[in-house]
Amino acid sequence: RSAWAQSQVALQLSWLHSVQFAGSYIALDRGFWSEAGLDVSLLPGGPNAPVEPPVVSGSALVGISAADYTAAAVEQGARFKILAVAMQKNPFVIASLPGNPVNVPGDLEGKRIGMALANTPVLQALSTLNDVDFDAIEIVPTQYSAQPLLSGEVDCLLCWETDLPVAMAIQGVDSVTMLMADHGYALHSQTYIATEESIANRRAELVALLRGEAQGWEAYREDTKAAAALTLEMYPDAGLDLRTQELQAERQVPLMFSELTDANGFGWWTDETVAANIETLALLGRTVTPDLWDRSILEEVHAG
Amino acid sequence: MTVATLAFIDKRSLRPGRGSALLGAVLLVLGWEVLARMLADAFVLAAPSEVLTAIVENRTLLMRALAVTLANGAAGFALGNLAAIALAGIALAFPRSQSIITGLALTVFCLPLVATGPILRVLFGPGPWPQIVLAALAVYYTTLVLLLVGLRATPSSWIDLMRSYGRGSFSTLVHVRAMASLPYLFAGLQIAAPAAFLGAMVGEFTGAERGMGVLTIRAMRDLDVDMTWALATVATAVAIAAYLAIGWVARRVLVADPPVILSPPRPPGWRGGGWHAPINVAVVAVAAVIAWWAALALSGLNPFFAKGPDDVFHALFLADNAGRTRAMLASAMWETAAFLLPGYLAGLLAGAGLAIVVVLFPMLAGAAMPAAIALRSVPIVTTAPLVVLILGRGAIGTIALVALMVFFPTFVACLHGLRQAPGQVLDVMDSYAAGPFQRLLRARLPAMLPAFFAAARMAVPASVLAVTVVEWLATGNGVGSLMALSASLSDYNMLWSAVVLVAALSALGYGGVGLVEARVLRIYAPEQLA
Amino acid sequence: MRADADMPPDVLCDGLAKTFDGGVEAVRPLSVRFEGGHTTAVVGPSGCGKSTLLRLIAGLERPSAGRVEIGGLPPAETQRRGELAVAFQDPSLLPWRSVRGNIELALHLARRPVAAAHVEHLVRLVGLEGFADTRPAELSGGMRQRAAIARALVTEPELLLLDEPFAAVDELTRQQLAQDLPRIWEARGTTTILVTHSVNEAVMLSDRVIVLSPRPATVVADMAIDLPRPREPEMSRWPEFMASVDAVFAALSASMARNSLAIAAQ
Amino acid sequence: MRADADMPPDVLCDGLAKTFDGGVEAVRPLSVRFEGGHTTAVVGPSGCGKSTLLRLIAGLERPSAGRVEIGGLPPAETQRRGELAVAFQDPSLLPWRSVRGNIELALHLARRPVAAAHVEHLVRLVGLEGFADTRPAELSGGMRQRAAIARALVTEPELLLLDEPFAAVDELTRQQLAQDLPRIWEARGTTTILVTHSVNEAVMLSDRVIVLSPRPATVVADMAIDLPRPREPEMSRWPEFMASVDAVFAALSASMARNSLAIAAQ
Ligand SMILES: Nc1ncnc2c1ncn2[C@@H]1O[C@H](COP(=O)(O)OP(=O)(O)OP(=O)(O)O)[C@@H](O)[C@H]1O
Ligand SMILES: Nc1ncnc2c1ncn2[C@@H]1O[C@H](COP(=O)(O)OP(=O)(O)OP(=O)(O)O)[C@@H](O)[C@H]1O
Ligand SMILES: [Mg+2]
Ligand SMILES: [Mg+2]
Repeated sequence: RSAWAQSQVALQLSWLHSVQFAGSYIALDRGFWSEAGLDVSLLPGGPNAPVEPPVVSGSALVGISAADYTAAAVEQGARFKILAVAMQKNPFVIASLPGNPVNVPGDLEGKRIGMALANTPVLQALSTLNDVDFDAIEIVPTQYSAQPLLSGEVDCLLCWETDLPVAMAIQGVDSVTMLMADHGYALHSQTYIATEESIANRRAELVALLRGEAQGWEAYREDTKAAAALTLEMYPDAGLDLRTQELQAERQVPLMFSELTDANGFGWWTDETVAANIETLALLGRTVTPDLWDRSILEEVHAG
Repeated sequence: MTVATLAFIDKRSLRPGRGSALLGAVLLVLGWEVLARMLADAFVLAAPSEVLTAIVENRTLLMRALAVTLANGAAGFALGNLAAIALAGIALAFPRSQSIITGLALTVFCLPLVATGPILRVLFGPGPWPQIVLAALAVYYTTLVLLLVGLRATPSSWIDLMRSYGRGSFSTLVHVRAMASLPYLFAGLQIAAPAAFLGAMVGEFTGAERGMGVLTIRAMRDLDVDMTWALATVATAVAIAAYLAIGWVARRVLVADPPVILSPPRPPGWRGGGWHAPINVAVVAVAAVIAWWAALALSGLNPFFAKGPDDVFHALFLADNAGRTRAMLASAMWETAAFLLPGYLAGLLAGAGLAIVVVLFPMLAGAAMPAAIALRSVPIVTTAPLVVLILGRGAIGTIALVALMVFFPTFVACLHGLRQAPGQVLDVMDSYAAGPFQRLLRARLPAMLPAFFAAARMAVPASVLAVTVVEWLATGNGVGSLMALSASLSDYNMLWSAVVLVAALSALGYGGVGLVEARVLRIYAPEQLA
Repeated sequence: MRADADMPPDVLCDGLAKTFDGGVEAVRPLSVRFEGGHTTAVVGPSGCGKSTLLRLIAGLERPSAGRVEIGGLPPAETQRRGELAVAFQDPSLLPWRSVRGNIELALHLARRPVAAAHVEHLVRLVGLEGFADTRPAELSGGMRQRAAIARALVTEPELLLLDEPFAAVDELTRQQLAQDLPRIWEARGTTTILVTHSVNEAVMLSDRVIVLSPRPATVVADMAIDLPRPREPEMSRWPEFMASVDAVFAALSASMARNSLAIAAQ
Repeated sequence: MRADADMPPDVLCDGLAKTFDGGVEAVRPLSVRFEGGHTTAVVGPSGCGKSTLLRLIAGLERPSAGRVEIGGLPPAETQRRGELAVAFQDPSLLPWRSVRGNIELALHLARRPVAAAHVEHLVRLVGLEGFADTRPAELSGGMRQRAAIARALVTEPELLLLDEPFAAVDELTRQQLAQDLPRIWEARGTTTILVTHSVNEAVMLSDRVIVLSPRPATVVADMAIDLPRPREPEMSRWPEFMASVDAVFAALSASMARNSLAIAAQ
């Protein structure tokens, strides 16, 4: 039987292994979970690996998703709750080159932006939030890669702060990034989701899992370089580059930690941030209520 | 490279010498270097020298990834082809089952990766099985289609011999058809080799820890162009090696020249396998729905993402937003069709055309072959940016990518078909010193027709899958991106509706090709219609 | 199943007719009984329907009318028991099997044990010694045909159908084969139907010669050949022999002439 | 190119030999000149190398030693000019073409204009009227062979190679064809080489008979046939004719007996 069958708890990551999930690696490596009697397996994601199916079908206890995806899934009848929020600030940025920068949303007008068409509502929301003429932006459907920007096919990209700009930096290309979260786009990302059923029946495991995560991420924050090194050590076959991982680890910190988490602990949120999220989600065409978020687990985590 | 690239016994068309193969490889590398230098600033293509450096520097990492993906690909190759052989055997032994078997096989082949990948991952968990199954799914159908052609490419006199000893279709299968089909089977295997490897790579997109696919995604994200092309180069080398190895085995196994197949035309009023009769289509549709429903019931998959026929029917016709769903599907489908048809035709023509060129000018074979295999073996995620950069994001780029995917199976099948011209017929040609063109026109092309139509049939679902993958990964429109979007937004009703539509459309196209085929083969290869 | 399984079976054609789908009438309702244990030769002009008749008897072609019975049962029964063997006009060897492999295949198909010595013996008898391991593509036309004959004989069937078995063989070899092979089937009392173009051969080998008309085939003459067995080459000088040959020729010519007249009159 | 393009070409085999890759020696160094405008018959036991010799002459097989010249030039030259035609032992018709289509194919390949009437005439001559639009699968064995003969004749070649053209045809039809067809090639002064199993036919049709030994083929007898032309069926009763037939038979038997002895002595 495979390791999967023996493991008691699985955490479904939202992407391939990388420093993006290094908090979990630290938890695993330092035994934060095994001490709590939990045998956790980390399931990598990928371009064709949506998080919701394994969580819904119970092959993963917790999945790492984002508020908009979770909202969509709930709309389709899944009974998910958001338990914790790893990325307080949404990592979406508009990346551009210094010669032709996008510093504020208004700069987008008249520009060609490379992105997946699926993200059109995101751009629309940003435009609405900042009174930008959406029709003045030319959307070029591209693969998720910095290449179209570098080859001059587009003027800017819709991407994550922590990947394509990092890749460009490593290749020696300076880029300008405009964090959408700084311009009203409030959307929790890298959220931990579980089904209502699990919350009801497997509470202890959820608490232990998230407690380990919190401990791991706190340790991560203290030494991102070590976190990057650990990532490479644990996943030598992932083809990761140390410098890239270090830079990404560093850039991730301001997105994950804020005054709010300093005050209340890793993964925290307040009714205000939820309200802001609900507003942004409404711009994306999703109607949700605050009870999509369930803080009871997190409260137990940080209480203990 | 010792590229004795022509895989099939044909004493008449000279094998390309090692010289021309070497020349081909050299030209390929040279062209590549030039192109890479021209595009140096675009971050799309690494030069051979850079690729070589990347391979050497990352050799242990690459070796480990290759071992994983190769093992999965090989397992999928074996499973997929065994399944194809078993299905073909059943279809031949129980002729009545044939239309259902081929119909269901087609339907399963039409299932887009976007839909199957996550399901396989949930079913099999984190091990290698999703990769293996996707590799198997990528190959079984092409092998099945070619094998069915090969199993029928038998003179009726051999079958009469079996019957005169009171032996039925099973003995005929074992003693006659199996051997007669070997050339076609080997063509199928040659097509399958790169496909299985790619299938295993793409399977890693469903959440694998390691492998060539994982590294490819990583390298592309990291803008590591050297590594991206290093991976593509290794994948291509593996595919070429597999292709050549199968060709080598084929040359040793195939001892008999193609026979002159004299088969009386089928009697009127005959209604046979394939998709010729509407009744068959209906039967297959019903069987597909039942199989679908049964698969869901047996697997116990969560209905949140595993939708059944009733869900799709509801979503398409009964739900409040059914009209909107249908409209979205229709417009996406329309967008897709605009790329699909030209891409399909271009790929078909290019494949058949290159096969003809290779037969007319055997010297070119050595040069054309590595390029042809490379085009198929380089993962589309790697080639897409290059093609898009050269041909633009418009229709031409997408069409070219679709054509690329259709081209290789067509090429191999046609090349093989061209070599099925019986020796006696070529003797007649030779006694009049008929030139290569006459031989082509009057002997080889007619002999190629069954293989060509097999290629045309299997290219239908292949091109549909190709276009959806291109749309999903590169261009972001049409049904492909609609499906990807639906999956990410958990709109599984939409996803499965799209899947059904794609499958139905593929089946329709397949049936259309079948109609043309039946008309042509009635004259040129009536045994194929029996 | 049959009345007496040890008796060589009669072959009965009753109102047998075949019109091909294209509309070509190959056999016109025809009733003949081929006696069990006897050798009957069938002669007729090229394209008249001889092969079609043989294929109907072998159960390889579905009659348009009438029926075939072998020992009172349909041909499929004899096929099934492996008691039927056909040497087709075109040798129909499997190209990937050697001569020996092709002969042994018949044994497999008829579910007989493979006796290497027996196979060897037949290979020698048809003059293919040294070529047992050769594949058909490397044989001459006549050698292929001889291999096909050996294949038909190897199962020692109750009913043997030979379609111009010696057509591709030179006259001397043919005489030799015509001497040697009948011994095999006569010894076993095989019911043999021999289609041939050679009137001499027909008379020499058979107990009865049936002459068919030009297409569509009907019986225009049916003559018993009362020559002692075993037949010897010298017999061809006997007056009875020559009389039979002449009679067959006469019947053939007459039917062909009638046919030409019929065509001319159209 | 040739000395005189209008003269029917001589065919010269000079030290011609063929050993197949498998090691089978089919033709042992053999030198013969087939005279231009004449018909030469080649007889020999089955498997002796007749077809191989014909294929060597046609330039379809590469000699292991020696050479072939047609009118002083290699066979490829005659092929190229469309002045060569072969009726193969196995009819080798293209299955997807009708009888007419197969005949017309030869005209296309030889770059001759397609004269429908001429094709029609040949179809009638070989007795296939009514079957011009039929495909080979629907023809009898003899009919296929006749279609192949028609195809070989239609281009009116300078050199005609016939490999047992009448093997699958009944005796009466064969006699008819043997009457009608030579008229065509004799009228044009075609150089004809006819491989046949029938000694009678060899003598009846040819100006010269070459007898080959059992494999590997060597010439064991070479006899002129001095009968007037056109030949008539009655001539077969002439003493000269019978003498020639006997002589050929004697040569054949002697060589085959020698061979059997040789084998027995091994
Ligand atoms: N499969 C077929 N479909 C249609 N017509 C056929 C088929 N087979 C044979 N025929 C026709 O039936 C007639 C008789 O053919 P058959 O082969 O029985 O002749 P045959 O007497 O054996 O001639 P031969 O001596 O030349 O072999 C011919 O006119 C032929 O064209
Ligand atoms: N392609 C080949 N490869 C190997 N051996 C061959 C090949 N073709 C013929 N032979 C061998 O050469 C010898 C002569 O064959 P060929 O066909 O010339 O005989 P033939 O005189 O025409 O006989 P037949 O009268 O039976 O047609 C035979 O022993 C045969 O086995
Ligand atoms: Mg016949
Ligand atoms: Mg021969």
